[in-house]
Amino acid sequence: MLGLNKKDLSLLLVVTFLALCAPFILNPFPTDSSLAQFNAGYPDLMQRFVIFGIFAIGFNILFGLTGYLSFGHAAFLGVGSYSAVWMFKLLSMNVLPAIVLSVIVAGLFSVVIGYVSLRRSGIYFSILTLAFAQMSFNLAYSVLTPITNGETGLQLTLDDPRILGVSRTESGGIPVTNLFGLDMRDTYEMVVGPWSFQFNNGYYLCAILMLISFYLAIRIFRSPFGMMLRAIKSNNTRMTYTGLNARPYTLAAFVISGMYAGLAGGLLASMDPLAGAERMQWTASGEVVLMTILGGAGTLIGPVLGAGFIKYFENIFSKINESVLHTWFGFMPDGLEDLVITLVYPFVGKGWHLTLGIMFMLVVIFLPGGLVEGGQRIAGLFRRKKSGDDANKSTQSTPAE
Amino acid sequence: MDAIILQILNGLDKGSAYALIALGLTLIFGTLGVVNFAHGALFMIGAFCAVTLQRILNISFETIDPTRTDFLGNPMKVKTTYVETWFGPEVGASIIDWAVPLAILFSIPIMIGIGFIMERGLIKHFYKRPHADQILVTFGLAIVLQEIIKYFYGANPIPTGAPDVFKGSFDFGVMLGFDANAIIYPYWRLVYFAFAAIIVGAVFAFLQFTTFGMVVRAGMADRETVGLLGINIDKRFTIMFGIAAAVAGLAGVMYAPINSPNYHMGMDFLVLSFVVVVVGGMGSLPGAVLAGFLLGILESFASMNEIKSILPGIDQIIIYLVAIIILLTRPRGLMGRKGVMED
Amino acid sequence: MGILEVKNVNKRFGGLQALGDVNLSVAENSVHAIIGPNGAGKSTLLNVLIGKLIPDTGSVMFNGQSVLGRKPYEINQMGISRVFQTPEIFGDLTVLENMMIPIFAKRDGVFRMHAFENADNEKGIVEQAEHMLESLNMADARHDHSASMSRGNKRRLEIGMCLAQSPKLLLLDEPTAGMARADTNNTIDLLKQIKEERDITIAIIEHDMHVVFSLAERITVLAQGTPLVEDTPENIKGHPKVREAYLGEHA
Amino acid sequence: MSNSNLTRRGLMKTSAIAGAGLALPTIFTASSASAFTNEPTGGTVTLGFNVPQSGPYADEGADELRAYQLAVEHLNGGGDGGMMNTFSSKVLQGGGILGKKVEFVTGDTQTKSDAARASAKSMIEKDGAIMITGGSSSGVAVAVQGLCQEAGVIFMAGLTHSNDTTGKDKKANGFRHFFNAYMSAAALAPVLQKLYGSDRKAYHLTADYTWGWTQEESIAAATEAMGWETVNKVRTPLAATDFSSYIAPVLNSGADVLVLNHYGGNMVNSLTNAVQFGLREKQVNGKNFEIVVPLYSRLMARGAGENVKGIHGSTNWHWSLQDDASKAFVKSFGEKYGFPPSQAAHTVYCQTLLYADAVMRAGSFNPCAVVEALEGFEFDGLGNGKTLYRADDHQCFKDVLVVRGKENPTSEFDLLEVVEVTPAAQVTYPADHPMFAGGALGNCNPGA
Repeated sequence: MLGLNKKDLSLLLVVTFLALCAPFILNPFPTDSSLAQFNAGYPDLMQRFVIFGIFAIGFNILFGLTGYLSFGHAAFLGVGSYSAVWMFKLLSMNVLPAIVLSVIVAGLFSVVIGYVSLRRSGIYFSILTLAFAQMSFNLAYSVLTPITNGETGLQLTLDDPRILGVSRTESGGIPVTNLFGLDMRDTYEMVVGPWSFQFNNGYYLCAILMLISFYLAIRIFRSPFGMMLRAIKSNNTRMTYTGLNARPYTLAAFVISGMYAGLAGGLLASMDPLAGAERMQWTASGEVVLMTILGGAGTLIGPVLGAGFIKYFENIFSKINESVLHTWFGFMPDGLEDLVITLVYPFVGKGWHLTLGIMFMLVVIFLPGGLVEGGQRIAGLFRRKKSGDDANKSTQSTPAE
Repeated sequence: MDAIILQILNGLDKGSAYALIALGLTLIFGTLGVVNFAHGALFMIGAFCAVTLQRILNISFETIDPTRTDFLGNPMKVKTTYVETWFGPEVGASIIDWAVPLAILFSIPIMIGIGFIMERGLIKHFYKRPHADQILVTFGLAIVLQEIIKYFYGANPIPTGAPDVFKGSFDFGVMLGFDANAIIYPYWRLVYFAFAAIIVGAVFAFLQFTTFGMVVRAGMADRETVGLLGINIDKRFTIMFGIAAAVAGLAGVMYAPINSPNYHMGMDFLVLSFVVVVVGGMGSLPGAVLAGFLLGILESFASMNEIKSILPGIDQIIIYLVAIIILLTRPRGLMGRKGVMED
Repeated sequence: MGILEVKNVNKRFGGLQALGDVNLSVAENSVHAIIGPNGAGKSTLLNVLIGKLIPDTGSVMFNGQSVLGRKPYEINQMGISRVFQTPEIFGDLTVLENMMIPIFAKRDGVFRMHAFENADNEKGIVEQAEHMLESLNMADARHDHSASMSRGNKRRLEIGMCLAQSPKLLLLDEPTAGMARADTNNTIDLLKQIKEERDITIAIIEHDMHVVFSLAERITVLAQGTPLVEDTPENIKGHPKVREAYLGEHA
Repeated sequence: MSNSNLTRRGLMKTSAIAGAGLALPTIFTASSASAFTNEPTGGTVTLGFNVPQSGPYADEGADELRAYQLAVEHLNGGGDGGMMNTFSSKVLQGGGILGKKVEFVTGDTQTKSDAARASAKSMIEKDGAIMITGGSSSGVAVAVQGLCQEAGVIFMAGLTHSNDTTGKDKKANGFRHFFNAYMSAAALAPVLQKLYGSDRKAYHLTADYTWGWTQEESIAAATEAMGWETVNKVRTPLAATDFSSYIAPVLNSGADVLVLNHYGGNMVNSLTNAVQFGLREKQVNGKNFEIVVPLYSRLMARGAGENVKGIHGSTNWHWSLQDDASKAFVKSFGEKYGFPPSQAAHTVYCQTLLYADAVMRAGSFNPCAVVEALEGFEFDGLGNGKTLYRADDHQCFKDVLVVRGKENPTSEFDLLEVVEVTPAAQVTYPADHPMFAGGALGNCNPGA
C-alpha cells in the first residue's frame, strides 16, 4: 500500500497512530496530581514535537543518507519563518500561502548555500554551512532589522497592510492564523474524570504535515535516489568511478532537507506568528544535529524521537522548580527531603542544560546508534527470550531502518 | 596611519587568544584525530582557575565591628583575609593583587589533570568513532562542564583584575612620533601578547627539539608506523592532550583580567576557534597560529568606522566571510596538508 | 590505432619527473599489462588515464576522444571502468544494492532525480543485478552487508560492478595486491573468463609476475617514469634490458 | 485502549462541566464557557514567572525569582508583608487574591524571544496561568507581551528598558513598571551637564540591536539638547566579547565622553576594556575624559568590579534608598535571602503586587477589568515615590535614580550610590512623543 513494503507501512501506521493520539498519550497523569508536571500534552509543546520532528526528518535526509554534516540548517528554518510572517503581514492570515512561500524561499536559499558549500566535503563543508548560517544570524539580528525586526523578532502589528483580510479584527485585536477559516489556535478540551486532554487545530495540521513529510522521507529512503545518497556516504570514490556525479545528488538532498527546514519554520510561524533571529543561531543548527544523532542518524524514526526528547527536556524539565520538588518529596521526613532535594535540584529547573548534556554523553557513549539502537536492543532482548536465533537475521538486512 | 597601527595592535592581541585556543585544538586534532568541541570549555576552566585562586586567597574570617551597620541595620561584619593575617597586610594584599599571575602555577597541574582524565576517561574511546560522534560527545561534555561552573560560580561575570602595576596603558604613539593618546595600549594586553608568544614558542620548541616531541610529530604524520616501531604512542598522545588542555587553560587564566570570566565564555570562542583552525589548515600548528593572528587583525580592521561606513555590518560577519573565501579558494587552509579531513 | 592512445605525456611534481615522454597504445580487445618497479610511475600514469591528474604536456585519447580535463565520472561514462588496489565498494550497502548502482548509472546517466520511485520496484535493474551476481557465483550473498565479505569476494564484486556497466576498457590497479594465493588464482580465472565472454579491453597494472604472465597479451615495462620496452610476454621474459632494470633485482 | 467508550464518556463529562461553568485550564478555546482565558475556578490562582534561568542573565533571573517568591509569600499572608504595608492602596490584606491562594509556575526564557514565548505558552496552556511576568531583556518582553495580548492574559513586564515596549510595540494587556531609555536620558542629562559642563563631545558605542538603538537615540537627543556634540555613533556586534578594537580609536576621535549603550555581558566587557585602556586617566580637550553607562544594574556592576568606580548612570531603584517602602522591602528580602535586592527584584515584586491589587480593586481576574483598574492608577509607597500607570501607553511614571559607582564599597552589594533622584515630572513625556510613535495599544483581550 502507498508504495511501501510491509515493514515501512507498519512503521508509518504506528507513527500515525502516535501522532493522532498524542493528546492522550502525552497526558498520562491526572491534571491535579503532582506528576502532572510531566504531562506534555498541551498544544504548544505538541506542535513543537512534530514541527521539530519535520526539521529533523529533513536534516536526516541530508546527514543520515549522505553523511554531509551541515551546521547551518537553522538558517533555512529561520528564513522559512520570516517568509511566513511576511506573508501574514502582507497577504493573508491563511497559513497555506505562508507555508508554501516558506518552503519555496528556504528551497531557494538552500540551492545557493548548498551549491557553494557542497564544493567541499567533510568538516570543511560543516564549517562552510556554519559560516553561512552565522552570517545570516548576525545580519538578521542587526543590519537587516528592517526585514527581520532584529532582536525582538518579526511580529504582526495592528497596522499590517494585509491585502486579503483585515488589519485588525472587530474586537480590535490582531487576526488569528487560520486554514480557510479554521483557526489554528482553537483547542477543544475534553475532560475525562481527573484527566483533561487538549485537541488543537494547529497541532493536527502540523501532525498531518509531519506524517506526509515522514511518508515522503520513507519513499526517499527506499528510492533509487536514496540508494545513491547512501552510496555517496558509503564510498564517494566508487560513486565517481561508476560514472555518477555525486554533486547534483548531494545538492538535491541538501535542497530537500532545506525545504523540510523551511516547512518547519513556516509551521512554527503559523502556530505562533513570530520569527526570531535566534532560530538561525549556530546553537539552533547544533540542536537539530543533536536531535538526529541522539535519535539515530540514518534511521527513519530516530530523528523524530530525538526531536521529542530534546524539546521535552527544554520545556518540561526547565519548569521544575524548588517548590515543585517540595511537593513531590513532601512525604519524606524533613532531613531526608532536604537531602533529596539538594541532590536533585542541580539537575532540574535552571539545571536542565546539565541533565541534557549528561544525556547526550550517555547516549553517544553507550548507544552509538542513538535511541533507535536502544529500542532495538531492548526489543532484541525480548525476542531472544521468545525464540532463539532468528533475531539476528531480521536486524541484519535492514541497514537503513 | 595611527589608526591602522592601533588596529594591528588590537588584532595581534585578539589573535593571541585565538591562536592559543586554536593551537591546542590543532594539537588534539593533529595527534589524536579528535574534533574536540570541549576545547572552549577548557579555556573557560582556565579562566575560572584564576577566579578560584582569587577566591581562595580571599578566604577570610569575620569580626563584628559594632561602630558600623550593614544594610539591615545590624552590626557590620568585617572580613579579614587569612592571607593578610599570615603575611601582614601589605604582603598579603600584594599576594591577592597578584592572584592572576599566581594562577598560572595553580592552573597547570589542574589543567593537565583534567586533560588526562578527559583523554583516558572519555576521548580514548572515541578514536575510532565517526567525527560526528566525537563532536556530539565533546559538545555534551562542554555543556556539562559549563553548567557545573555555572552551578558553583553563577552566570554573572566575575571581575578578576590584573595586578595594579599592569593597570593603565602604554602610549606607543609618542614613541613612534604621533600625538599623545593616538596609539595607546593597555599594559596587561601587552603582557598577554608576550605570554602568548612565549607559549607558542615553547610548544614549538618542545615539539621540535625534544625526543618526545619528535615522536609525537612522527605520530601526527603516520600513527601506524610509529606504533610498529614499538613506541607506546598512546601514552605520549595522552600527555599531548594534557599539554593541549594546559595551553587552553593558560590562555584562559591570562585572559581573565581582559574580560571578566563567565561560564559561557568557552562557547563564545568555540565556533571562532574552529574557523581559525580550518582557515589555518586542519592539523597544521603554524597554520593555526598564523590564522589566529590574521583573523584577529582582520576583525579589528573590520570594526573601524571608515570600513563600517562603507560596508555596514561587516564586523559582524568578517570572520565567516574570510572562512568561506579561504575554503573555496584554498580548501586545505593557509598551511594545511592536502586531503586532511576531506571525508 | 589502439582504443587508448597516450602520446608524449610528461608530469612533474616539483623536482621529481614522475612521467617522462610516455607513449602507449592499447589495442582494442587486448589485455595489456603495465609493469615496473616501485616508483616507476605506474600509479601516476593510471591517475592520468582516469582524469585524476592532468599531465603537464601530451595527450590521452580514448576511442578518438581526449580524456584530459574531464571529470572522473565523465571518463567513466565514456566507457572506462576502474578497479582499485584496495577494493572500492559501497560497504554500507548490500551486495545486491552494490550491483544495482552501476546498472542505474548505465541507464540513467550521471544524475537522475528518481526520489519517489521504489528501488525494489525497478524490476529490470534488479533482474540484471541478480543475473550479474549469479555469473559471479555470488547470488547467495546478495542480501549480505558487503563490508563483511572477504577481500577476495570484495574484489570479485568490484570487478562485477565495473563489468555491469559494459565498459570498453577495464583498468585494473594491482588487482591481487595483498591477496592469498587462492584468491589471486580465482581473480585470474575470473578475468580470463571475462576475456573469453566479452569484447573488452583490459589494461592491468601489476606487480605480481604470475598474474601478468597468465593474463597479458602485451606488456609495457615502465622504469623511472619512461616506457622501457613494449612487447609480448614471451619476449619480455627474455629481454635483457628488462631483466636488468626490473626482473633482475626482483628475482 | 477502548477508545470509543472513553470518548463518549468524556464528551458527556465535558458538557456537564461546561454547563456548570467549571472548566479546567483552557486557552484559545472557542467552545469554552468561561468568560476569559484561564479563569481561576478553584481555591487557587496561578501566576506565571517567566525569567531567564539559563544563559548570561540567569543570575538576574534568579534574583527576580526570589522577589516573586517573596511577593507570593506576602500576598498569601506570610512573612512580614514587605511593601504591602507601605503601599498606598490598602486592599491587599494577605489573604491571597480575591480570597484565592496564590500559586506560581516558573519557566526559562533563555533570553531568547522564541524560547520565552514557548515557555509562556506552556504556562498558559498547561498550567493555567492567568498572568505572565518577568524577563530581563526588551526583545523577550516585547515578544511575550505580544503573546499575552493574543492569548488574553495580562503581562506585567520585568526588566525591559527599550522605548519600544511601551512605544511602538505597546499592547493593551501589557504593563511596564520599569523605566525606559528616554527616562534614563532625561534624568541623566541634567546631572551630566552639572558635572561635566555643556561643552562636551560624546562618542557612543552601541549594542547593535533594537534596545541599543533606542537608548543611543534617547541619550544623544537629550545630551545634544543641552549643548553636547555627538562625535560618533558606533555599533558593536551583540556577540562581541572583546571591545578593544572599538575602544581604541575613541581617544583620538576628539571626543571627551564615552557613552556605553550596552547591557549585561556587553556592558561588563566594554566598560572593563575602556578602563583598561586608561581612558579615565586621560585628558582630552583640556578636560578629564569621562565614561557614562546610561543603564546600570547591580549585577553588571558586580561583573565589572572596580571599573565602575565613579561612573555615572541611571537605575530604576536602589536598595540604599531611605524611604519607608524601600526600607521595608530591603528588610523582608534581606532577612529572607541574606543580601539586599537588586532593581530587577524590586521591579518584579512591585509588578506582582500591582497586579494583585488591580484584581482586588476590579473585583475580577478578567484581564479587561484588570486593565481598567491599572490604567491611570496613581499610587505611592512602592519605593519610587508617587507613581502613575499612564493609561495611554501602560508605562509607569515615577522618579528615576541617577547613580554613581561607589569609590569605597563596603560589601559586594554596595557598589552604587544614589547621586540624584530625578523627579517624575522631569522624565515624563507626552504619549505621542516621536520616539514612542508607531504603535497602538489596541483593545484589551480577555481571550476565551
